[in-house]
Amino acid sequence: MILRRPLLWLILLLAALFAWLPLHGNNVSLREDLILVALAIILTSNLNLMIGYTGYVNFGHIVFYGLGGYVGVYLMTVRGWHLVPSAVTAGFAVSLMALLFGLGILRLRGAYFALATIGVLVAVQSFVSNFEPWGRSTGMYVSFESYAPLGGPRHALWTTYFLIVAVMALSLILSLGIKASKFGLGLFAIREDEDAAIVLGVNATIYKAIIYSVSAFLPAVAGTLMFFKNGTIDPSIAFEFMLSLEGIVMLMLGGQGTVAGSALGGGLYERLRSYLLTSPRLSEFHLVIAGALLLLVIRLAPGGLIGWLYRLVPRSREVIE
Amino acid sequence: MTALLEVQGISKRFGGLLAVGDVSFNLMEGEILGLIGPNGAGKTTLFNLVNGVYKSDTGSIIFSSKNITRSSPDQVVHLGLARTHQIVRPLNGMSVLENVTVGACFGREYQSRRTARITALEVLERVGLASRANSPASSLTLAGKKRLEVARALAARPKLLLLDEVLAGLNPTEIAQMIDLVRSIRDSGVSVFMIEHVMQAIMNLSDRIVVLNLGRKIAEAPPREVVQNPDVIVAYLGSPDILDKLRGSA
Amino acid sequence: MKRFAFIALLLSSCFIATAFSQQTITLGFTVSRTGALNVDSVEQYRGFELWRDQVNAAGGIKAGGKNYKVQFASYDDESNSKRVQQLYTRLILEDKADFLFSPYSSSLTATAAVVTEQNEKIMLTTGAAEEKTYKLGNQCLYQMFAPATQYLTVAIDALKAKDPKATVAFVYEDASFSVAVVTPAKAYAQQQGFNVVFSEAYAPNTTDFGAIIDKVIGSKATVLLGGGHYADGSTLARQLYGHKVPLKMITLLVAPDSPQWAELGDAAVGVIVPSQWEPQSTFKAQYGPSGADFGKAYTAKYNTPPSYESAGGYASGLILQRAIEQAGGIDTAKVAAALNATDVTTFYGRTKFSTQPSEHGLQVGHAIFLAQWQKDKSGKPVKQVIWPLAGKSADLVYPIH
Amino acid sequence: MSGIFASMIDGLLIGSVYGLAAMGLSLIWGVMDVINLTHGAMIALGMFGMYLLFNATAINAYLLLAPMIAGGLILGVIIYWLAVNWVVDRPILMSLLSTFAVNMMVIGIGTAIWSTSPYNVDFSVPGITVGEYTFTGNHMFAALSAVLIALLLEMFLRRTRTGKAIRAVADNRDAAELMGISSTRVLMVAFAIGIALAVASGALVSTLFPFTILSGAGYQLKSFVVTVLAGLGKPFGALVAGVLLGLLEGAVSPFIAISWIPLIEFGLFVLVLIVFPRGIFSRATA
Repeated sequence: MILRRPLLWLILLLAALFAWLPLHGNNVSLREDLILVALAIILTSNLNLMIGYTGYVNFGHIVFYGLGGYVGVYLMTVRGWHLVPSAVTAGFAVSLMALLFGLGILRLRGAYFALATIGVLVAVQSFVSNFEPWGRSTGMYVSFESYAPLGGPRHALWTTYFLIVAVMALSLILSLGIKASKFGLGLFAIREDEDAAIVLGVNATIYKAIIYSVSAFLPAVAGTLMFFKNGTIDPSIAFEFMLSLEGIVMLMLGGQGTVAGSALGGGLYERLRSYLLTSPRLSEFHLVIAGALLLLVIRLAPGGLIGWLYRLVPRSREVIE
Repeated sequence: MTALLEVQGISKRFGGLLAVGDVSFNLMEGEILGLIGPNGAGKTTLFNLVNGVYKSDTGSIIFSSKNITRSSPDQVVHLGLARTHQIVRPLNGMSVLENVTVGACFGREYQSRRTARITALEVLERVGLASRANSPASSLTLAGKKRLEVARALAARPKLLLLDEVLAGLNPTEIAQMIDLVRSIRDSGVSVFMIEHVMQAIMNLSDRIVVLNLGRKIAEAPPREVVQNPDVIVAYLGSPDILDKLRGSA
Repeated sequence: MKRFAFIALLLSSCFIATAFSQQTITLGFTVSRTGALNVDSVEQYRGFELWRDQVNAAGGIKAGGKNYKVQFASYDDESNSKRVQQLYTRLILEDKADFLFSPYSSSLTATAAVVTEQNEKIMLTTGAAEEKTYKLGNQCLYQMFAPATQYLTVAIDALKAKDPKATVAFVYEDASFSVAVVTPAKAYAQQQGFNVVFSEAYAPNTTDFGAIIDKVIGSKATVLLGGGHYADGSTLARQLYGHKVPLKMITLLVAPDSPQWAELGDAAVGVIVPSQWEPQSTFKAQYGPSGADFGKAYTAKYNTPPSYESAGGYASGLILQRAIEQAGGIDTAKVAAALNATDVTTFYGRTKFSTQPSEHGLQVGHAIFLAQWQKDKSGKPVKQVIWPLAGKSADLVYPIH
Repeated sequence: MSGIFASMIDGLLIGSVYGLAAMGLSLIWGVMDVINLTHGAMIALGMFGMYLLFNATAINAYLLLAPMIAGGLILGVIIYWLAVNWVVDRPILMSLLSTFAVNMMVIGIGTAIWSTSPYNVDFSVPGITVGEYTFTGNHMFAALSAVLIALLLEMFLRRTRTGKAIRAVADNRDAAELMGISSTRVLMVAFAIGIALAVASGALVSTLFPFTILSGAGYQLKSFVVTVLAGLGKPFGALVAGVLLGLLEGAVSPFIAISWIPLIEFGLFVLVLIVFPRGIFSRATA
């Protein structure tokens, strides 16, 4: 049972801390820092479902986040929907789209799949940049009226924050749930040796398409929430290739294939990046430092921080999944 | 006895090369059927056709009275036809137990993960790997990995097991143990179709033997008849009187 | 021991800083030190910086019997809106900024506004010309630039006076600002009887204009209007020149205003830019330095003449300074009231903000004029004001060659 | 002369530069199974290298290609030992990440030095005017240089001992090692050549368009498209595919807004990957 797994309680504790810390003393600055950490964890843990669980390197993961943002912001500003239904609809719409894309490009393996995901990202970005209803390259603005149903901008941003924290918790619980499930076992088998897995009875085509689609859902929901909060959305911020790559860096840093690793990697990297950017002396070198760090991690601890912990304390494997 | 597997006129061509040509045979319930032939005779290709890795260009395959000619390997497993690989393919990043659990989870009974774990433990006990259940699969010896292949296939609760050279690369003691294992599998009611190069073993184990050469079936008979079949001798040794010639020159 | 002394020194310096902090006001903003907006944004920043240094050299802003020294808190936004909210929140809450300047560009400003509005912080915007931002319901934004609609309509007026039969092509960056400029301009051109023969937007990071240029040639257009920001505008001009496109008039947004434009050499000559301000403008300043003094000080400090972004940056400081003086302190409500009441001419021209709730903060006093790069007697490219005719420093050269 | 011809000639000229850029990626990928994510950064370094060299020497920019290529080879050897040697034969994710890490460092250092402002190499060769259309001398020289470098590489791969060894390793590394070819040395040389090609193509682009330290990324993406169209490890095929891509751009651009071109290119890219995973120039094998 999932309830008996210590990590579940750690995740809930983490979410509670995220919710409580900035609320306590109305620390908006902390909230703004934490919302980016939460976003990093959402993106990383869902990416982990593809890379860590299934062994498929998705370079274009950010496309789910961006499309989710577009669908959600469109529903809110043009159709006048509320935030939560918009976000959930965006999640389903993007998941469905991912399922269709997935059935096509998941016939590819290894590096070819990785490249196809870049192709999908650029093609989608280019499509959106030309798509009139979504404002082409200019994108869309969220009018202040959209904040009204949530009690004005100040209230709306807090609501968005709590929703993002909830999505973060859901992402981690989803990862945890899949890991212990039969579905997850099938994915791990695919990761280790897809042909052998098929011969053992795993329907790899369907499994891959499903996980690709599932890994799109929560990032798309987060996309709606984040761009609603951002106030604007345009193709260059919605489909930033760099962010997609950073997702992979975060995952490697924490330890791919593990739930705790995706959270740890996402959180640490985002804090480091924020710190470097706002530190006057180091801000010019944040990329250099992040790059050197990545090189060191994959060279010295290819399993990431969690992999390193497993080696140090083998028993930790049972608690920190 | 009824036929569990009926193979009718199947072929596979790769480019200009005929790997398997118009092969037909039946496998009876409860039987151990051997498959032999020189290197490149198309034995593994035949296995791949039977379990759906390749799709046959012609003919049909009926398993347990279902037509599986166009089925994919995972569908075939659900019907109760499991196999092992000639070159072992353990899921290296997972433990021995997890490897076998995969077999049980996605096998004929499509067990839940919890039941599959219990099945897997039983099967490991049976193949003698219970003590290694929690070791990484990559840490096993070759003999251990061969057992793991068999265990994973067995965990699927198959009606028919395809064994692709499970004895190759093992030392005499390990071969003896594996032969006992195969017998016990058959005795538990699972039919076996096996490719083997170790002649003594396959002659001992098989009820009947199918012989392939250059993709075509050249014989199908009990072991004793097969060794005396002139076509088989030619296929293996080049010409019927080669043995005499060798003796003469020695 | 040494280390202790150091820490003690550090602590005491912090203490001293807090003791004086009542006499200091902090202005917060982000600068695009990296990314696509880098050139324009840094020029704007230099305007802020020159203003700050001059104010502090004069003893600070004098209001309500106190002297306020000005200090900045600023971060790099990487020309990307992802971190803008995080950084503006940090500016407001951690750095305790009293007032804010906007990031460069309309879209970054709109993102920052979500945060500044809910904290009820005044933000003066420069380089955020698009009207939409002020019509989203914001109440604490004050726009220093003349709004986007004016940029090219002015150029069409100038063209009408010279060659009403010209055929017009619009080639522009597909970005908030340029789309906001071109959309009304296109309608205005047709209304003025011009034949618009070609119109296409290009992606913001375009460097190869070959295909578009071939299409412009094919369309037989004689006048090209458009552009976007510095990087794309300078490239477009260079390639139009390289391909010897037979155009009689080229008007590009933003880019040709930068002093760097002269580096284009012959490709620079003849290009017209709609400008918020030019060094030749001769507004009689009711407040602050004259245009000549500003230009001189700026050139002395940075070794390059100011662009209108720099002037806009400086003027933002000036308008804020005046509002603080009139409010007699830094109380947000009082300064906002002073800003709402502002109607003043500085070296930068007239500044007046709309106070209608539907478009609060929109600039209604300032106007655009046109400048053209022409060769001076020694053959060096220089910028001349050519429109409005009343304020011109030279005649429009038409056609270019 | 009608617009579409002019546009296709422009496409042909720029396409050969895309092709040259892709050759480097294709060679490295084909020989050692490493997708080199430093590719874009190396193209950018080529641009800035040309800028610095040209400003220092003020001689014909196309003559400066020779020292640029030499510099690229040295750079390639350094990066090989820094980030590539130890990921050969490891899972694909490892090589992707280690080259990406180098990419981040190069871009980071580049940003610190040059910020992200645009730079230009102020060198122009008079062009040829046909009717209303002018083809710049720079485009023609760049295309010519690209084809020349490609031919030299092809000759190197076919005629020299090292070249043959590279092809042997690309074909079957284990067999090549059994035949006594030291694969580490061969891989290093191949990697260095790949980087030198990226640097050379960056240097050529810098004479055509303005550039920033981030400009390499766009050419890297184009290189992926070209490499996949050509099939892996076929450097000369990459040149041909690059030219074809340029021609395609030239042929469609008169009829649609150019902002749709990336959608067409990358849509095509994904389709080709799915339908012909080994490249359209390879014969299908089972």
